[in-house]
Amino acid sequence: MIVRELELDLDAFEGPFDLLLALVLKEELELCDVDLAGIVTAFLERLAEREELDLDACGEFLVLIAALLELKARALFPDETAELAELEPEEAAEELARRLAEYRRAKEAAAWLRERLAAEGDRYFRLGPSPLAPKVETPLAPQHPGALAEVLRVLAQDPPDVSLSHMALRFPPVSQFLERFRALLGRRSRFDFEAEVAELTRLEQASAFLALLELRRAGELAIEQAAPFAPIRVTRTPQENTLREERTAAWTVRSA
Amino acid sequence: MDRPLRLIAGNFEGGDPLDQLARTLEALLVVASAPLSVEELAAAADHDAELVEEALRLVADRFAEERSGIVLEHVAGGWAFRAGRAEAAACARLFERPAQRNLSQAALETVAIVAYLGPCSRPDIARIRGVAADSAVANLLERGLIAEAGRDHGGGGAVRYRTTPLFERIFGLESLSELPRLDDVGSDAAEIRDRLHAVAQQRSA
Amino acid sequence: MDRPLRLIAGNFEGGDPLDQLARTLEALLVVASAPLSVEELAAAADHDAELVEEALRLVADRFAEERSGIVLEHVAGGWAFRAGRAEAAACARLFERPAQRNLSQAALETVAIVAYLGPCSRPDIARIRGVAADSAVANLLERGLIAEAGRDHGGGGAVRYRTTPLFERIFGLESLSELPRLDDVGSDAAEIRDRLHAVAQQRSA
Repeated sequence: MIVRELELDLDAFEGPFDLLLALVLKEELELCDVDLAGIVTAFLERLAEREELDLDACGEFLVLIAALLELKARALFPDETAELAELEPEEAAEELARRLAEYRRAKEAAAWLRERLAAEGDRYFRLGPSPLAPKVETPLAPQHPGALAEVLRVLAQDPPDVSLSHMALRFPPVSQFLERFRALLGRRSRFDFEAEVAELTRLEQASAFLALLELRRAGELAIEQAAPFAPIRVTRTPQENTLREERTAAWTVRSA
Repeated sequence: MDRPLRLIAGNFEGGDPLDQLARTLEALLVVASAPLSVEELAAAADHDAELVEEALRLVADRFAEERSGIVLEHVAGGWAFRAGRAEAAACARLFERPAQRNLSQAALETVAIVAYLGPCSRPDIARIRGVAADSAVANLLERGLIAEAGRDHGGGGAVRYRTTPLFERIFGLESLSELPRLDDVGSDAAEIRDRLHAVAQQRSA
Repeated sequence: MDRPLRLIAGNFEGGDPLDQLARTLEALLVVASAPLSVEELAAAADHDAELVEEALRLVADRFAEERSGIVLEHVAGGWAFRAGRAEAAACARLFERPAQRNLSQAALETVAIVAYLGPCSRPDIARIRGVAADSAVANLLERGLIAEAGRDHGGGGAVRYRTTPLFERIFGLESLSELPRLDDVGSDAAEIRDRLHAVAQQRSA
């Protein structure tokens, strides 16, 4: 049995195990989105299909899955791994056990809900108003304008220091900025990066910068910066122009 | 009270097919959110239209004025249940109940952002609130508290929304300039916007 | 077929007040778009809650499984009509896509966490599940199974979510308190803890 060829069918990934490893290492697949337990299950199922215990395969699998688990743990709890490291082993074990138990409880609750949904699936009811019910306007009661000021005040408060929201963090797609910069360079031969991204959030700026690097690697533009922290000048590279025109021409011929 | 009901149930036992079909039609009519035509009923019940019409007469007889609070009615689009006429007053009280007349937190935040910052798009609102704005915007549009006001970036971008005269009336404002001041957040719309963006960024960082 | 029905109707004639109230409740329940609590029914029917409960028993008896295509059930903190279970196949043919009935594992875990913990935010959910909760939360919001419920940390933090009455209705729960207790996993937690202790001891040895 070859561990690397283990076929996986997960929510985030479908294909052989070695491809998943390659994608994770190239950071093309977010490990956070990968269900590692699903990989273990797939491996155990495969193992069970065989008559004898394949110790080599088990060993290789353990090494690989352990590495993935560690990577995932670090990605999910960047600050907390540090916290855990500072804890005494006993405390760290306690904390980890608490978290695992919490997740297990969530899974059990989900399993109960799944059974319930299946058992109650034959209960049909109407969603929405009754066809011949009187049509009613429910006008809002008079509201107090102070409520408007109050909610904005709350929204403008500094968020609490302890934030775990990094786990829910998603980068805006780089592709969006690829398109945007290509379009921009179609109109202008050069632009200032800062000026282009000034309105964006820090995260969007990071994505925009990745897009810039990607386009540079593809030779579509050149980047200049006179000194550290000086404005980044982006210039269209001449051949990009012609290449693009050729591509457009070829497309026109084919579709004509 | 039990006896006559058992009597009926007894009659149904053994499964008179027409009565069985009538029960299926009752079920379909109680889950439908629009009147159902005989054809639709026949397709769902998996029976002939003729038989369905016959069973409908049975249902109509069971659910007739005076006999039941639920009445089967034939309208333009087909068949549907309605409340008995005698129950009009109770139904009116049900629909007039003053519940649900307040704005949800999501709607209140959204309309406050639009009111204080001036025309904003859904992406603007989502960025400040940190969650998708679609349902809150849809809700406010439906209630007529906000309305479309052109598009971002001189016409090519996302649709923007502004508050409506109805909004001003409900909040007891002569105009938007009467909104309570938010000097602790910012002295004008631009400053308030900057502050909200800065906090939203911290929240998501 | 007509006779037993007349029998009932005959019994009701002369206007037994309880039966009159039962008819009013039937009417209210057939036009309502969500389960109605006893209090709501009492207010609309303009009767005592006690009498309403008594009349509800009458309605429940009339609209019971097997007896009628329409069934009265106690769900999501109120009373509502639904189709009889025996008519599920016909109802499925009427609705092309029973949207709420297919939930992914991620969505089920997420809604389970929200149901058990009470209002919680995306970071809370991500912390427990170990993966980002954004798409599961968006999916549940769209299906109407969860809704916004204020923000963390007294208002300024991440948006929190709670389950909706529709969630209870779809899962056939009278209320969230019907969710089973999950303390039986205690032994698992102890076992995990023991294993981790063993590893920790080896490490420090």
